[in-house]
Amino acid sequence: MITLSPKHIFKVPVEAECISPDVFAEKSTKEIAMLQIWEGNRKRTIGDFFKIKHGTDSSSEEITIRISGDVGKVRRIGAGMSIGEIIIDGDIGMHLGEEMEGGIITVAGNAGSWVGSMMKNGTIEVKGNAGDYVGAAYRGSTRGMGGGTVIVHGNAGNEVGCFMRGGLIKVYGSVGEFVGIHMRKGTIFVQGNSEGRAGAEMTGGKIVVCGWVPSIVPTFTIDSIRPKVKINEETITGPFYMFFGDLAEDGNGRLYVSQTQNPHLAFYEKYL
Amino acid sequence: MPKLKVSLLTGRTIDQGKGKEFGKLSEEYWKSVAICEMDPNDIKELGIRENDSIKITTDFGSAVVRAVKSKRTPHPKVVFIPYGPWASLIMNPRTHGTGMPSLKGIPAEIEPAPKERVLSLPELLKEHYARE
Amino acid sequence: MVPVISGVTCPVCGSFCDDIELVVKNNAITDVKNACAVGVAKFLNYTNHRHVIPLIRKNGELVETSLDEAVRKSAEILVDATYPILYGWSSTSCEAIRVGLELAEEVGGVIDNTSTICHGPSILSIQDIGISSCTLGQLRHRADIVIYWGSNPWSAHPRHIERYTAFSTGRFQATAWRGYLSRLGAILTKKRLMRAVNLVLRRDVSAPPGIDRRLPYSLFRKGRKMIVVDVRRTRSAELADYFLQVEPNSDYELLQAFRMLIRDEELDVDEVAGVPVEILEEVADIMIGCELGILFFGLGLTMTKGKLRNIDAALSLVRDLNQRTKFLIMPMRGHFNVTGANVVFTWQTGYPYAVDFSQGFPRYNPGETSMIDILCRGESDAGLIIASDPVAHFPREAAQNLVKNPLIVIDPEVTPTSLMADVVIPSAFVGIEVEGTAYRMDHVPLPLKKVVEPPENCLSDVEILQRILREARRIRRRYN
Amino acid sequence: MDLAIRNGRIVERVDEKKAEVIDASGMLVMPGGVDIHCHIAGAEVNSGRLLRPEDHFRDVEVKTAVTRSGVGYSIPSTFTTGYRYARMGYTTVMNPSMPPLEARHTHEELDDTPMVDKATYPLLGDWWFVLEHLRDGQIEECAAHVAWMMSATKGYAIKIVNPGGLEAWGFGRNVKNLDDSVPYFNVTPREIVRGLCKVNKLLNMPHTIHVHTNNLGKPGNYITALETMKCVEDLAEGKRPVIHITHCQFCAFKGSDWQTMSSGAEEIAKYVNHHDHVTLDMGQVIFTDTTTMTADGPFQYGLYNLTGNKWVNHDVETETSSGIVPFRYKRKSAVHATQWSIGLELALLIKDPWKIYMTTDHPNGGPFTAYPNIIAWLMSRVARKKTLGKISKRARRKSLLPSIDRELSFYEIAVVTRAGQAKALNLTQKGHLGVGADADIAVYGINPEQIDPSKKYKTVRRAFRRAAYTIKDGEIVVKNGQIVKSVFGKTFWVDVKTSLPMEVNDDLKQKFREYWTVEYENYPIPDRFLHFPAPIPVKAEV
Repeated sequence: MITLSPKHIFKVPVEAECISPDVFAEKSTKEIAMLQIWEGNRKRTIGDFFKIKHGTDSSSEEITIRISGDVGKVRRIGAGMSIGEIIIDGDIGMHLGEEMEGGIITVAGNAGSWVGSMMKNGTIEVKGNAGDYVGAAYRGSTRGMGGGTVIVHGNAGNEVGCFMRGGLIKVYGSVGEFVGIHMRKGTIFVQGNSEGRAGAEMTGGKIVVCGWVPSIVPTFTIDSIRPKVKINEETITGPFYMFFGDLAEDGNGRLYVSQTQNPHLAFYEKYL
Repeated sequence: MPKLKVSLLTGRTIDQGKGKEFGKLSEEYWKSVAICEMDPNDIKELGIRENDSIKITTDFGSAVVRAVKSKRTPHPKVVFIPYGPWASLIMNPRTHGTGMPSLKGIPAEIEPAPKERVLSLPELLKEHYARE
Repeated sequence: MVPVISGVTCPVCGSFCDDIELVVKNNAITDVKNACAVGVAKFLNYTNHRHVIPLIRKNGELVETSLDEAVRKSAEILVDATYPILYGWSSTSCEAIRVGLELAEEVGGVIDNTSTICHGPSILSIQDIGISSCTLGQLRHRADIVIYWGSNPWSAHPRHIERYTAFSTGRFQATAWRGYLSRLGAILTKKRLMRAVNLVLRRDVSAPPGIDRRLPYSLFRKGRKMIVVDVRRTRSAELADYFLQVEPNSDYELLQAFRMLIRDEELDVDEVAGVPVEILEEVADIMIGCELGILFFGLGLTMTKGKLRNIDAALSLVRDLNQRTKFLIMPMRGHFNVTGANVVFTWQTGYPYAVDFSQGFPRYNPGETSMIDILCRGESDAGLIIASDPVAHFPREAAQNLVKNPLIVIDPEVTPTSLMADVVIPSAFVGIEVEGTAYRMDHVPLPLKKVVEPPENCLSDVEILQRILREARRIRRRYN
Repeated sequence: MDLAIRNGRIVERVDEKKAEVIDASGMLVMPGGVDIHCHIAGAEVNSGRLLRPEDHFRDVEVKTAVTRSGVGYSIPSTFTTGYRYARMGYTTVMNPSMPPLEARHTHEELDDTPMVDKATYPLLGDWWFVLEHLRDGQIEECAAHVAWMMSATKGYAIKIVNPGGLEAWGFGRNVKNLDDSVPYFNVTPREIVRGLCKVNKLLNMPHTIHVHTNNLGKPGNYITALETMKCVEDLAEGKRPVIHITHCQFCAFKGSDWQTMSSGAEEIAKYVNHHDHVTLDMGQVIFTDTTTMTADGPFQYGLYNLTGNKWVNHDVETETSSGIVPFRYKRKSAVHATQWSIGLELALLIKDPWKIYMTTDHPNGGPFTAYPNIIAWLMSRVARKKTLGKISKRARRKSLLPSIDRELSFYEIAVVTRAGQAKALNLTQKGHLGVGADADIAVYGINPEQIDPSKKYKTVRRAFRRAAYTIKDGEIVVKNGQIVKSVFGKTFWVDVKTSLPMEVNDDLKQKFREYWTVEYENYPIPDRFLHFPAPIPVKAEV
């Protein structure tokens, strides 16, 4: 267990993709302290910014990094990590676990935007809220999250799972607009409400919204009413309206929306 | 005091464009941007006359501007304020990861403000942006 | 015989008209021909409210100073900052933008242009979908359907319709001006009648605020037609053959619905964005039936709910329409050189705006590296603003964080931003007092002319930026 | 043997005591590389950059004391482009498609492209003036206008892309073959190619017409390519070429559809081996993710329909069009692998290296940074065999490569990468190391006497990736693959003097107003607009 505690509050963005079990593995406290990070346009070291406590018994296999304190401005932590675990006690900045390939990240507080963007495998769990573009692709790319799991216990922002290609995103709170936009494959589960346009331009995959939605994008067509829906092993009981779409994209994605929470969608039943 | 729930739009107008070219401190500029174009019926509903001061409030702030009749109606419950320091006070700064704040279709509330005066530009800057 | 300077480009809006004629008498513009109201105002009044001596803030007050002092101070501010922002660039020449990018790279700053709050979202969705576009002349020659969606050219680009689209004449298409005149006549007589009736009856019998959605016959004849889609009846809407009024914040649904309809698919709903589906079907048929169609879109799409995804849908709609006919789409760019700013940014850094040089190479991620976000998060610690007025146009929260930090303003005019600055360097008016290059909204590069001499020791943006760059290099060399 | 350099030129001798001496013994010394066809600047390239942040965000160039920062992969930013060419020992690059109306843009970018000399070809094959003059058989008038256009756009050669097809694309149509009439203009692609070929000769242009044929990228199009070459056969005099067929690989497809698609390289090579009036460049395909961009609007739209990738289209009034589609060439795709094979087959089956030059039609076949790989394939059967082993079975079965033993020598490589291209462009001071030549020199860290490129192709490839030295105008700009000095190359343009120049009167100005949306006086680029202009004066026959 290696513990990092920030020495002071950051104003400008700090880029610290080197904070990752893969990099820390088999490094001494001194070596870790020398690792380079960016504060705005200044080159710094982890030692400049963090107190490092190096617990014993850290073999490269189950190496764990704990960050205690406010790192809300620190970006790209755990980027590309493939092993071990990162535990963050407070809030965390953008691009957490970007292109992650394995391991576990847990955040006690809130996470910034682009959590697990382009991730391939592993698990990210955020106890608080997440920003926009959870599990999204980089600008112009169609390669969003391809595998692994992101769990958000609070709310998530806009475009959750943008260009998603696989894996699972679970949001126990509510989500913003365009959840699952351009989604190709994979599963998004939303316990709370959606601000609308769920599944817009999706061509495949599955989106489940247990709460309220303002409306369904007109390019979706109703298929049936389902008593329950399976998410991996877990079964969620409905009933749900099941829509197919996005027909504007020749898509056959499946959008499940709670029937009981959305009486204003009852008019769709006449097409069944 | 009557209140009106409206959808706020901001944008360019030819007067604002011209006013700008007379200088931001000019009377023309103030006249062209410290205003709120409303549907005449909405103005009636507020029980005020054209050019009276109104206070418009969003989740992000409030501003006092002149109410003027929109020439191209109907657009009930939709009001328009040209780009400028006054509109900026009540815009939605959230970009949702796009870099673009929301400057159109913002839910807002309008009420008559007979007691309040529309600020001049220097006054506005002093009140909202002056550094201590 | 007074000298008339012809073929002058107008440094105001994205239409970038280049047929302006100016009469210049002893170094002053006395008459303007061919320009729109805004252009005339620009050429005749650009000297108003102008300050030509550099200013620097000393214990709270802006006081006059020397250019060298102002340049030195600016360089110091930028070099000392850990996350400086350099913003504006859309109302200056490409030559200046090239130097600006070099400066941003030198001081490891974030450089962004005003497209970040106009067509930034358009660019983001172009990067997802692509865009089927053209130069404006192509439309003057060929377009028989002209759609303005969420844009109001009459106010924002006053000569756009007359020069490039509905009221212009090209090789294969004639102007729709006559049709408009007859329509206008009808409207006026209707209004007069109403007024008379109201006077007689002493009460208002004008139509209640409802919307007549029937498609006029003119839409079905051959030749040019103009359609305006907007949330309110703009001046442009009155010029149009057909005005399609939509509920605020529902453009996305409408565009997606059109994508279905042009592929002859059925909708499960009876009305979209407050418009009955039958109407939409008719409009869709008109789109498919055209020889060449063009969809111009403005901030009415980029700034409303949905933002980039509204454009996403618009671009996809036009792309899909090319399966049935020829259709093109173009954003209505605001400032005369905002397109140029995107172009120069892109060839030097690979990215059109919101470029972060803090690590010595360009990085790009709007939402993270874009002005409004950086300011709202309070992350920058210094700023340089050129040819732009964020204090007047940024949301309050962002502007407040901007003026908290050391602020440099390079601008020919006194603006709310310059009043708040720590260093103000007055520059010469590009396109009037200095020449250069700028890009029209359709990426056609045109020369900016110099027609009068700038005031004494009022330098061009290029020279000012070069001086700051040189000074910054000197200071950095001293540091290491 | 020693090379003496003074004032940026190669001279008889210099005073060795005073001179800086580079010991290149045991190294391969060549003239600086010359690229005849490579999209590096202008409207279309830049839209490609804008379209693809995902293409460059992983491949970056960090700012150094002497270089600017930038991004790379398939459409590098301008500075990066210059540096990466210089690192490979290239010193001259030709940008092949410039919409005349947007010429300013191209030249602004070329001015920001360091390290290399450059030039650019205006697109004239679908310009209304040309179409109308050729329809009315007015070759002289056409020549006068083309001459004006060369100086107005600071251009170097006449570029023709899908003649007639681009005008038709204005209304979403295309032309099918050389004798298909262009809608509304009643002129055929054949007349356009022949007409501009005559114009090119009348104007004594240094380069031939530079042609991207009709039906590009369609199965069976090798017929169109052959017809295009044939249609100007009678205009040839002696051994001087009169037409350049560019990125020939893309127009050497046999077959009736993508299933039956195969190589037409043999037929094309046979024709070229028996005729001297034509030169070609390869347009070699590399197995990678790249960005296709041509002025051929209809072709690009077809590519969009094929791939479903994002698509950019940009039509330019009265002149041309263009399109962009990201594209990935896959080894396992029979079509892509066949394309890869065709490029190499052409280069190997055409006997005379002075007739075919090495290009990837960057970025269409792949980025120019892959040139060293192509050199390896051309020089080594082993290298070709190795790649053949990895490609689609169907393509391997059809490929002619196994039957070809030819391996290019270092001399022949020097021809297809520099000397031949310089000759085709008539850049007399480039592509050789004779006295009077520009001191643009590439030194590679391999010994041509000792190495066997057929076996040691990997070593060769490495050497060509990172020049030991690149010398530009007599200055060392690259050392061991590192940029040590940043220089700005010249921009060549052809200044044609005609006895009856285009008459500029009010009628013409009015015609400008009718044809374009810009005023006549804002169209031409003034000489001072270019940072380092190098006009080449030419006396025309008319």
